[in-house]
Amino acid sequence: MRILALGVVAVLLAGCGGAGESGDSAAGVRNETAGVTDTSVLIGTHQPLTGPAAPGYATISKGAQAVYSYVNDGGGIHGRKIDYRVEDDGYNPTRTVEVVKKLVLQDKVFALVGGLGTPTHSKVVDFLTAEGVPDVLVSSGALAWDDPQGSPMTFGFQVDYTREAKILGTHIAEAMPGRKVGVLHQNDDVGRDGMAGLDRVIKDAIVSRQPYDPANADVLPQLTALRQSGAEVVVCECVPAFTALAILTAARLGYKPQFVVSSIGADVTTLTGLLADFGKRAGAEVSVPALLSGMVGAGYLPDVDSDDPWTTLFKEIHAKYIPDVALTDTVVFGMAQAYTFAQALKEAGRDLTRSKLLAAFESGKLEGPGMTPFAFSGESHAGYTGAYVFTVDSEVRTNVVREPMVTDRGDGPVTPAPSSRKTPAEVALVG
Amino acid sequence: MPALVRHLLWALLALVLVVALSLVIDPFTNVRLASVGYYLLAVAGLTVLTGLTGQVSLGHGAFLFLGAYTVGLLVIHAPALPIWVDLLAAAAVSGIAGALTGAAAARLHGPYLAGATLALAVGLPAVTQRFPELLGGSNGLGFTVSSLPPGLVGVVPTTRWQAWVVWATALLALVVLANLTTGPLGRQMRAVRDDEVSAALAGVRVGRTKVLAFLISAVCGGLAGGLQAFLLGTAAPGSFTPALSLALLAAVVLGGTGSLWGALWGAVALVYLQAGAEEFAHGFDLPTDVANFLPQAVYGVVLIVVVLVLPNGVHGVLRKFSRRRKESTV
Amino acid sequence: MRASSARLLGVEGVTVRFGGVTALDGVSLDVAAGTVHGVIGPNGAGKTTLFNVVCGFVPAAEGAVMLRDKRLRRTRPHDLAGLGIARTVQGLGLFGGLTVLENVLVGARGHQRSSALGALLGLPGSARDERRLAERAEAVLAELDIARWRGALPGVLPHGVRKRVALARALVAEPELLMLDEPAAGLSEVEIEDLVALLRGLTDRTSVLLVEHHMDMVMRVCDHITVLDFGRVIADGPPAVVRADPAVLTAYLGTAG
Amino acid sequence: MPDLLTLAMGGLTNGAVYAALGLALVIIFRATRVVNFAQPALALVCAYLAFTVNRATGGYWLGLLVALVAGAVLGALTERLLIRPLRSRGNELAPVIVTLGLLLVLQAVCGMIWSAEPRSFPYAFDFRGAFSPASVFVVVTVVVVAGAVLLLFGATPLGLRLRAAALRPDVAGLLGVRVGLMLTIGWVLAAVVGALAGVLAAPPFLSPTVLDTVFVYALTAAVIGGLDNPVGTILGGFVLGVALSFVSGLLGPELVTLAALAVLVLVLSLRPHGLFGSSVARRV
Repeated sequence: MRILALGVVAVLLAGCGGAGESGDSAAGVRNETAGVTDTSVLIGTHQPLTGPAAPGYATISKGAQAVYSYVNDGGGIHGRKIDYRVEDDGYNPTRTVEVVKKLVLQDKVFALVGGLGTPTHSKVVDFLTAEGVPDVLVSSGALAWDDPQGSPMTFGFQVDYTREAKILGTHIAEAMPGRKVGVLHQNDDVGRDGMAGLDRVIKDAIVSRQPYDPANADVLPQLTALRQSGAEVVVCECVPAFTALAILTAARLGYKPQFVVSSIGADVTTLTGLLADFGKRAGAEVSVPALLSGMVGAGYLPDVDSDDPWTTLFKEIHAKYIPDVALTDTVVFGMAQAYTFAQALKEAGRDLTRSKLLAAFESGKLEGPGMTPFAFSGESHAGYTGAYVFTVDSEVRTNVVREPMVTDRGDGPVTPAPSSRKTPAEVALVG
Repeated sequence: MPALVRHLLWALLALVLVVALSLVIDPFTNVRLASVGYYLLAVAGLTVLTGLTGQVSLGHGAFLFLGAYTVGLLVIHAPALPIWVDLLAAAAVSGIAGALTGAAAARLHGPYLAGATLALAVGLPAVTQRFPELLGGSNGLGFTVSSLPPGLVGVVPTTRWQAWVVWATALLALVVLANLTTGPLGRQMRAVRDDEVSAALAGVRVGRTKVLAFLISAVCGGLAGGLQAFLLGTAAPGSFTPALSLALLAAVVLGGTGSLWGALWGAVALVYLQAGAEEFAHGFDLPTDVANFLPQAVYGVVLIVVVLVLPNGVHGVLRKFSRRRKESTV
Repeated sequence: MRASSARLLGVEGVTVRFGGVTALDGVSLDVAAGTVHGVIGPNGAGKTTLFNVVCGFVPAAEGAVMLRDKRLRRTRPHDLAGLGIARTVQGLGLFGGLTVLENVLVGARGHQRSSALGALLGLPGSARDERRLAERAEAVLAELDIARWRGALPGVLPHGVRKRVALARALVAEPELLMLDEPAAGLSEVEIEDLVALLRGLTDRTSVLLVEHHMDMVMRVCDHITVLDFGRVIADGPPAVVRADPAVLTAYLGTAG
Repeated sequence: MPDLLTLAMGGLTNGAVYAALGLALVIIFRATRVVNFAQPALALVCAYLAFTVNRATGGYWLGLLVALVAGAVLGALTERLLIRPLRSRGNELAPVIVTLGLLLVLQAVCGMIWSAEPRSFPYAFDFRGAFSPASVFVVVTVVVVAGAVLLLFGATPLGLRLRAAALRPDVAGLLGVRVGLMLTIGWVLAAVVGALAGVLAAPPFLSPTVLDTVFVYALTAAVIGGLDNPVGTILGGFVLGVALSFVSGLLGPELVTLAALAVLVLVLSLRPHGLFGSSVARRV
């Protein structure tokens, strides 16, 4: 009753300090073992399963769930089954905050794994930091996740847009010297950070920068402008649907630039699926091989077409757990992410705590599906540090034209990545 | 008892109930409780516009957008201001926008007004793309609002405090709305809704009444948006889609058009229908695509059924029920 | 016959054209204060147009409308109440979602003193104001003998009661000029008797200008009658004079037959 | 200097789709004074059915036919099951909410069946070139269909009965017009036009939310043109399509929605019932 009265009075007075001044985050006792039992560990994520961003992204969690099922069927990690809770945020930041608060405060997840999207995830980083919840392998290439001082709980996953663009820019400068370059970019950090990377390498070659809005599927005006600028190379900092739209729209205009596509939009399997129907009806000139062959793309995970041992493993898991979902780069993304997390759980040891999980990430021992190393250390929380460059041949198979390269997000050089990687057998999560 | 005193007592009683409730529920349920609070305010404001004055707005999310960004910008750029000043600013900004919208919309009727307000909901958030430096582009603004008085740090959990602030603000605004609905202004608004010409002949300034309704409901919307920003620490264009505006309107009808009690049921439905449907959908072993879209389908079905079966919304049913009980006891 | 003193309303040579049709053609009439003035005429004679000109809904191409000695220009509907004019309309225009009492209270709008802000904040002045208006409305309801319906919605009431509600809503404004559009339409003989008595009882507070088809009722209730036909005044004077005018008879027989 | 001709042609093709969906809205609005917010979802279901048939048969025209038939059935069902019970309600909001509910349900059903992933949807003809056969097909089809609808309303006995049932149901009923049937036919007609719009709007990629923006612009076009005026709506659709294409190409794609809002505010502040809408004189 006293608390009740206190509450009412406090609310009525409501005299308080500046709303924007930090300081009141009452650091409660951190629960080091939330969500952990002897036989299970509960983790959560937020994904756009419905709404405008669902196309293209809704299958990530399917791939991740398949890997967790695979791990659980093999006995789990240190005897703990991974319980993976996916919350739909519809790519709406308000709902992201709500569902993450639910995961943390009500479900009491051990960690948040692979939360998707920059506008969405950026709104929960401070909350997760304050609550002491590990926030690992964020599904976004924004630069913000790499801030060990400000956001010690947060770790990136995919190569950031700037690093990747530097590598693509280097490839353009060396393989296509003197050509005029146009950029089609999404009007958010995907485009902004990507252009920052390009500008470090090929600023002078860029003749036109055209933003597109993901809510507006008509990119004819942008492609028209790129054609008019005389761009012979078009760098696409786009999601897969807009890569496909750009390619189709260029075909519509009879414009034949060299497309160079960043990794998020260069999922050849997805692009093939999207473009498959047009050749069937309108002839060989707009068949998938005609539209895609010659396209240059970047990647940092093993290609679905390759005979990489990781691909072999993922294909096995896919066939066993989600055979009705097409095996795209997006699904592989979810699988690689889940595998990396499981590996970190193993590294953290039998007596699992949040601190130990963070230590496992910072240990630098995580090495796995990706073609380049993670930057993870005490000083950096950035994810993959580089990418490889591939082209698509006339049979729509990918051929690596530039072996994995690594770089930083500043002015550092682009250098070859170390060639050794752990194989699934060496990681040996199961069995 | 004068209306004002009566309404203030009701609000105080409600606040005591909310505080009591907040003490027995877990921190996350407190977030939900606070969400009901700001949605209640938004829906109540819209019910003044749509229920009392008969102006159908499909763009009310635009005012929440303005309120949220006002609070966000002030928290970031003027951190020394206390939260209640930020909220007042949010109310003022959206109020001005509401008056302008109302003035532009006063001559519009029915679907023309609906179309124009829908365009507002679609168009306004695009402003963030035009000024990415200030408004954060499509990422929007992220910030942390600290408002816990120093004496309560460590005593009251943050989410509980947030629930108190949200509800105190919402209830204060609801007192004004209750004065409005039961007083001469509400009467004139309903007169305008029923017959504009007769209302004008009786001396009611029809245009001014409509603009006033827009202003009041926009102030409520802006405050609700500001409270949302206060609660969740975010203001981003992706949160203020037309879907939000349509959901608010649906909540008005679900609860019972034109009634503040109805606004409460509508707000509860907004928060819990979605959450409940999600729990429900994932409780079964459904194919992923079906489970993902089931909540949306459930929401749609509920809307249709309520309109077809309960023409006066949830509040209409409760009122009928309570009246019948009263009659049977007499 | 009451001594018709000052002129309250003057219509001076008003002409109204809709496209090529001349709806009113140089119409003039004077409504004296404290009288009941009837406007009659066959269908399409221009009676409702005349009402609409007085209310400012329809602009006059020529001529003027004078209230006392002030010329009325471009009146907007909500200004009428402020000028001391109250008007009922043919469809009654009752507010279906408001109770009878609330309908009448809306009519008392012009006598409200407190501001919108006061009403929003529920200030004491506003509450006093509201009580005062309620008393006034109750008095009118009692006078028209419809007080027992105060809590009902108009939709459930008999037609006669609804007409009284509309009349009450106009009367509560305490207008100088009460304009009634076909007040007797749809009423029974008994109800018409009551209406006549009621209207005669009003002349100490207000003047009445009415448009009506029911000839017998008009003859009994009016002090003065203006007859329109094809937009022109064909007769004007006390009932006895108008009744005897052959032009009036021709107009009615001509169009009726 | 941007390629204005290409922008104009692209805008014209988009505008044709806005016009067609707007026409569907107008047909229903004239008949029942209801803005059918479920229109994009009805069209979406039809487009997905066409997609499925296309996939199964490899052809285009059978899919289109299936979509049109499905549109007719859905239109009739919607009117009979959801709209008719509200006719006597006299509540402006009820049909808005019911059609919104239907929008949510149908969109969700499409997501359940076909998933949220985008599916490629073919063009009717070769889509390459500024005046590609596919674009010409879209524009010509919409113009022809609009003409046919106008002719139907203006010059046939059925059209007369449709108009009578819409404008004066009481009188029409007395004169032997089956008002209920006429209203159903109006919805069927509108849903078929909407299905056509859906199939025309679907290429190149179909996903559950793909028609949302199309619907917003279709409604904008209808409001600009006048909701009870088919010709105005069709003109509004084409003008809006071209204008937005220019805005996107000349000023930037982020301004497109703001530009639509600006056009709407400008038009409505001058003409509250749209450019060609009739304002029914209010009874005094």
